[in-house]
Amino acid sequence: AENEAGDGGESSSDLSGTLNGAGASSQQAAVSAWQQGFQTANSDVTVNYDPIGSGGGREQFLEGGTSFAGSDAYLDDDELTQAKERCNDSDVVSIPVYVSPIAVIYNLPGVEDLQLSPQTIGAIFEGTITTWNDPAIAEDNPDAELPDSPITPVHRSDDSGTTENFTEYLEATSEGSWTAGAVETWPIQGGEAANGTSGVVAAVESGEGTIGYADASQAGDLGKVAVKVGEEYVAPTEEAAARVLDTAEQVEGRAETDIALHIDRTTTESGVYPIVLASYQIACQTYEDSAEAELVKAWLTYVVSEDGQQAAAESAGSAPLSDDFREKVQAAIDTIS
Amino acid sequence: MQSTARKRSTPTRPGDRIFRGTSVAAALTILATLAGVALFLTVEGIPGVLASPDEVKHGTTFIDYVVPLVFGTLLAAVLALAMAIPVAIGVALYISHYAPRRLAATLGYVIDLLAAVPSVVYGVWGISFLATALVPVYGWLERTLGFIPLFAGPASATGRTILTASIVLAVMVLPVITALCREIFLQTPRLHEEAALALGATRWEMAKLAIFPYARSGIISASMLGLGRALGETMAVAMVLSASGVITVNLISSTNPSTIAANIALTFNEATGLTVNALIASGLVLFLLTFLVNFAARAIVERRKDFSGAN
Amino acid sequence: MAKSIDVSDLNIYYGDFLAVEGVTIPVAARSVTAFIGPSGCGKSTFLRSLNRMHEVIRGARVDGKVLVDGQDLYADDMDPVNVRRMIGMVFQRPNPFPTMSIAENVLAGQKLNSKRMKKSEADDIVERSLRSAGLWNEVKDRLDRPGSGLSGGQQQRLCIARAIATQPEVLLMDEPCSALDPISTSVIEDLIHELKKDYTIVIVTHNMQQAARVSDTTAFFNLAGVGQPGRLIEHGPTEKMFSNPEDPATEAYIQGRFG
Amino acid sequence: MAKSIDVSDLNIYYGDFLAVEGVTIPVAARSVTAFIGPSGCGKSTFLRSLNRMHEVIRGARVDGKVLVDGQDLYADDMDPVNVRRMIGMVFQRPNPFPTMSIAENVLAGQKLNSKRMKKSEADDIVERSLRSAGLWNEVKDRLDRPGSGLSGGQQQRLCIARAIATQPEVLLMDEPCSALDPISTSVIEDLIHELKKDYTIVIVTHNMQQAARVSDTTAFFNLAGVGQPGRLIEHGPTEKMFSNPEDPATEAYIQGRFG
Amino acid sequence: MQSPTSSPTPSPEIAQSLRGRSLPTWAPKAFGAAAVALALVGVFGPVGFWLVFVAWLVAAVIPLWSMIVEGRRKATDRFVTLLVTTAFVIALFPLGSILTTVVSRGAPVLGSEFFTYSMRNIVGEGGGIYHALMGTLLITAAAAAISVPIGLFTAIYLIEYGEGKRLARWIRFLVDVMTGIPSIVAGLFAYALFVIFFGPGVRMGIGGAVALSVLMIPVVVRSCEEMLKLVPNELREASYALGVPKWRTIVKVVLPTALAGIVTGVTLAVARVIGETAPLLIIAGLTDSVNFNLFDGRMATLPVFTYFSIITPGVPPGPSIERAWGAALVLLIIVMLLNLAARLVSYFFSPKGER
Ligand SMILES: Nc1ncnc2c1ncn2[C@@H]1O[C@H](COP(=O)(O)OP(=O)(O)OP(=O)(O)O)[C@@H](O)[C@H]1O
Ligand SMILES: Nc1ncnc2c1ncn2[C@@H]1O[C@H](COP(=O)(O)OP(=O)(O)OP(=O)(O)O)[C@@H](O)[C@H]1O
Ligand SMILES: [Mg+2]
Ligand SMILES: [Mg+2]
Ligand SMILES: O=P([O-])([O-])[O-]
Repeated sequence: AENEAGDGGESSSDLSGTLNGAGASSQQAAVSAWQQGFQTANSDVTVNYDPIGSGGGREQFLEGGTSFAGSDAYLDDDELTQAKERCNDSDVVSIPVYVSPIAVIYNLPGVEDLQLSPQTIGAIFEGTITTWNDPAIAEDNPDAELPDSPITPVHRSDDSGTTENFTEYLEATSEGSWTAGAVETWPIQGGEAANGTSGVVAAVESGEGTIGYADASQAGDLGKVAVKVGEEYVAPTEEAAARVLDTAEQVEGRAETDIALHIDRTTTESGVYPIVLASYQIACQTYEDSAEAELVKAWLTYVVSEDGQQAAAESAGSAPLSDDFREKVQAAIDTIS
Repeated sequence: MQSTARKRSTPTRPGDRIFRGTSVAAALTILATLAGVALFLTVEGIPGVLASPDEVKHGTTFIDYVVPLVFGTLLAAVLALAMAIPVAIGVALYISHYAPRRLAATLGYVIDLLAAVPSVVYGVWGISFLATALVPVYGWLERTLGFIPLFAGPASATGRTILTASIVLAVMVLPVITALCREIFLQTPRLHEEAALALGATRWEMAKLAIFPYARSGIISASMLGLGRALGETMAVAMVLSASGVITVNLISSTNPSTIAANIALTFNEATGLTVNALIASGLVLFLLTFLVNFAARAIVERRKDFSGAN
Repeated sequence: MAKSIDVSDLNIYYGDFLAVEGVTIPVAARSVTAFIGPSGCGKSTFLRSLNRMHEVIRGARVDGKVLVDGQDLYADDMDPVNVRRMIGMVFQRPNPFPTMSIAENVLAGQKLNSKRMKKSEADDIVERSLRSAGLWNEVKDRLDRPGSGLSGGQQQRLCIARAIATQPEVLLMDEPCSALDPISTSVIEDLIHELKKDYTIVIVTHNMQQAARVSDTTAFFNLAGVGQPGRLIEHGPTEKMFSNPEDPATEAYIQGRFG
Repeated sequence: MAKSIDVSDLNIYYGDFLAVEGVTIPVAARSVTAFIGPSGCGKSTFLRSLNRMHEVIRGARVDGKVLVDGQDLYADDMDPVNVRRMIGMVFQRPNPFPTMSIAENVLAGQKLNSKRMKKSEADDIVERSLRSAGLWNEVKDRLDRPGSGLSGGQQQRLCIARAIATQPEVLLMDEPCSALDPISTSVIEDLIHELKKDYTIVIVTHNMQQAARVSDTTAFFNLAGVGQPGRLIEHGPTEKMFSNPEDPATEAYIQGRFG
Repeated sequence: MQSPTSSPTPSPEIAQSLRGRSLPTWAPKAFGAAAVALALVGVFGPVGFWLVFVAWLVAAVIPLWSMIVEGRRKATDRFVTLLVTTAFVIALFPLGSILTTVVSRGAPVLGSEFFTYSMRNIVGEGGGIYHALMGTLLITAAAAAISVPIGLFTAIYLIEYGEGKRLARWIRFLVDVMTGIPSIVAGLFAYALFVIFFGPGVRMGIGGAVALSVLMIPVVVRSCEEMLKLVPNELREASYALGVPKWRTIVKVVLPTALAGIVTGVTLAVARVIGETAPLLIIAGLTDSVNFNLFDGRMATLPVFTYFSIITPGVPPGPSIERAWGAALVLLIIVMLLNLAARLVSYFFSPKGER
């Protein structure tokens, strides 16, 4: 193709080859941006990423089918054992690379700037609050004119990291109005189901009185709920999402290069938006093929670099990692050989 | 009998032997492929069937898991075929015997195009156009026919119901059935059409006397192809249907049974371990389902084989 | 019941090809008219234009008048279905419906008109028609077997039975006996004699003896040359045509040849 | 070139149905043999068993011997394809190939077997065969038009041309003239006379005069009754058969009837 | 025998029986035209979709009227004509709606860059489908190259050799069963198969072709079988009688006679799989770059490209979604051209004469 033809000559690096990864679809847009940046800098390199889902991505990585995986969740204990084997007895390098706010989106003509408390959100998605002019909603929005129309909650019909993060948030903060726990598969009947982030957005757009949850960057013109954190209402902005990493704790008892985050959903700190999705890229510390190791290392280095994070923020709407955090992550990447 | 025994050992020419051998080999390849698929489904699926509820993500026994899916698959396919077959036969007949000839060729061509639309586009069309357009219709159905369980409601606010999915499926299988039926209708021997007309048959009676009996097995085959597609369609249903694993005959609410194929697509991405096996096992169930349906259809065709149109 | 037919100035086309040109001929009610002439001269084509079967072929058309008891068959408001119901036809090549049994084949036309028929009534029609066509004895034990398993001659007689089962008022027969042995032929000829009492019959035949035996009027068609349209050369009472034709071509055709 | 045929004790079945029983008959080389008999008595069936076309029908089989110049056609090592190349056939119902033009139809025997031919040679064969079948004049201007646009009789002559174009050594004809007018019939009969010099010819006909005119030997088939197999009643020199047959049934059939 | 002269005076009673009592000739035309006009206003005009239903009711007057005037048979015929035409019109609605959607949204994107660029190093606007187009063409061609011979020969086996054989009965049945394999299962199967030979994580264009073949073969077999079945035995007999071996008869008589149908069937089969997403994603994968090698590495295809352009569009989603529609339109155009080619083939090679 035209845009590939001219590539050959002006390579500025000595890296070459093909790097294959697979996994979470949430990262896909960001990966595209990284591919562009990385391949432009290293024109003899091709990076491929199959957005087959986190589960599939981890599985294929563990089987040795891909060099790295994208995943909305870190590896569990079982997987860690398998990973040891896959990585020639070395540890995995597992780093959060993509942090993005999940917005609670709604379509209710005449109502802008909806604000909701976690308890109310939980009750809406649980199906216990069914009309827009419910007192609970009215309490959060004293100024809004709420119609007497039914609420149609929209959730994901496919299993997804977005659902898992959203339900994790509800479980932690709803004070019991959400009862179904933190799960990947939407656990309760009732409401609308839609496939993928874009499906949820489309469903919310096409019906009136709908409310759903989706990656904030894809919400388009839809209203985004400001959720109650502590005593104030926080909208899903990149900055607010980025700040959540500062409040997150690293999960204990894992290898040093395996940076698994426990996000504090119950934070009351001002200006922090707690419904975020953190997506990881998972690689090995050692590879049999040193060229492969080289590539992976260069790739991850770029991904977490300031440039890389900026590119992702621009074209995927993610929250860039803070400088402190990038340093910590880079240390893990540097162990790859 | 002596002569039959002799016939078997009759030498054949090399050309014939090769050609026949190739044909048999092709047939056996299909057998092998199917055996491969069946083997794959069985080997990978059995652990999923046997898995205990706490080993899999859906947290139920396989039977409990798959029954609603089978229900949804059948419901969607039956609805789709019930809508598609009559329309497809009508369209085929229109093109082959009703439309002005010059127009007919073009029309056939245009309908064939429907077969080419990628399922993703059907999915998007289903969500963005069809479902939206049907919302008021579903509202009306709920208000006026709500006493029938099929339309009990509450009507979906976005229109992404199993009925919508079935309509999308019907549109998808329509060209498959139409194209085959049309070719077959066109092949009806002149001789027989004329025989019917000469008896003073109207055009419709001619169709009943000469065309349909002749095309019977073809229509069934075409419908089977359509059924196959309806049962197995993945992406379009996954995108259009607001699915949750329930069993309900309510066609217009937002809580709908899922289908096997769509469910695989929706859950496969994030599935690991035995859950994957369970999904593949559900594929095996679909496979068996197709087996049964076809068995029934075959039985119907075989019954009147003596009267087949060839000759 | 029987109808007379008056054809005037009929041209028959296949697309642009003029197959038959300028035929004018009256066909009397309750008579048998035979069409004779060399192969390809348009006998079948002309016959088919008498019950509007011609227009079934793509691109085929007709111009001129065909009056049946004064009514123009090709008038705008004339329904070909009614025409064909009244004017039955037996084709040159036997064409039983392969998907129907023998009995169903016989009843095919009948069923169109009267939806419900008593079993006994239907059996009756089947037997009567098959007997008239001289096929009853051969097939009475296998009425429910497919019609396609019959010999050529049996198939032809089945088609004749099917055509007369509906009791049309005019019967067009295109070489009905060409596939038949002499015995069956004579059965059919007897049938024609029988039918003549009530019906008008037009028959195409290559068999001069047959024309002489069964027909009251004979019409001779001929081709002026290759690629030329067929024309009606002359027609008249059969006796006169065979003993003392006016046109030398007719004489050559009839006399110079055997049948 | 011509071959003699010796049939002994041939039983012919359609599945379990015995259609023709115990036929024993010699057919001399360079002669014309006519099969006559009522419809459904198995003439076509028997004829088709002479070049192993019978076994093409599902469930159909044969037992007994058919010797051609001493070679059993039904022997284990006999290839039906070779048999059919040697023994050509014209069917009761004309069956030109709809995908082929008139010329291609004539050359079908060669073309389908991928014989390489010069253009001139091919043209030659087309013209010669069509002339022999008496069709040349009618179609010479439209050799590249489809064969299905011809009249019934024209189609039949086309099929005859196709059969003789391959120059088989024996020619089987199943009522070749039933769709033909007297002129074409006489052309075909002349052709048969001509071919007889080199070939062996077997013809099924319902036309007694034709049998009398063209054949050297006549064989009469009859049915004992409905559902019974057909049998060969008698055979002999045509003159004797027509003047003084041995079996009363033959006499009844020939005499009692016209043709 | 002297023939009686025919009577020249028309008798009214005869006129009755010939003509029946029939509707005036203008009636069906007038009502039909009125219905069409109303329907068009309903679809394109401002009045509303319900007019289409009114239009249908207008058209339905004719069979009702006919029932009163012309009797049951004619009325039934007219009613069926109405039904058949209605069926056709019904089919046109989704068709029109989908085509207009795809064309109106896809057409603006089509341009030289769209066809000559891949998506390598492109974020946001620009880029093209060159890589996916090539992938789709290669993989579909490979799938056809695998399926058509296997499918056609199997159909030949079923019709010409297998008559009455148990194997044939089984094959016929199993082919039907095969039509029900969900596309995603076909993909999983192909993946499992290739993993055996190439190890985990394998991605190959040819694997996609194999997966598509699993879906395509039954369609090819079924349609070819039906078409071969319709070839009259007379023609086979005519050929055998000329001393043509069976295989030549099949190749030179049976197949050409059935050609139009076979070509339609194959086109249909190709159309059926060319838009498949799920199996290709699993085994052929996704890439932004061009790959011409079916036997090595990921290959993008139009449906997979379309799917992900819609599902994960990036920010802002506009350009990606536009590209998706463009790709869908291109896919349609490909099939349209294929269809056209098929029609030309069958026009030039199918039975001449009638029709
Ligand atoms: N379907 C057709 N399309 C074009 N021309 C045709 C068609 N059918 C017949 N013809 C031509 O019309 C002319 C008259 O044909 P027709 O079948 O009427 O002859 P016929 O007198 O019945 O001959 P035969 O005695 O052989 O049956 C012939 O030249 C024939 O080739
Ligand atoms: N395909 C078939 N299957 C079963 N029975 C058949 C088949 N063809 C013919 N027969 C039967 O075999 C017997 C002989 O038929 P055949 O066609 O040989 O008669 P025929 O002497 O040629 O008659 P015709 O003069 O009417 O052509 C008949 O009883 C017929 O019904
Ligand atoms: Mg004729
Ligand atoms: Mg016969
Ligand atoms: O990133 P998702 O798993 O929500 O698609």
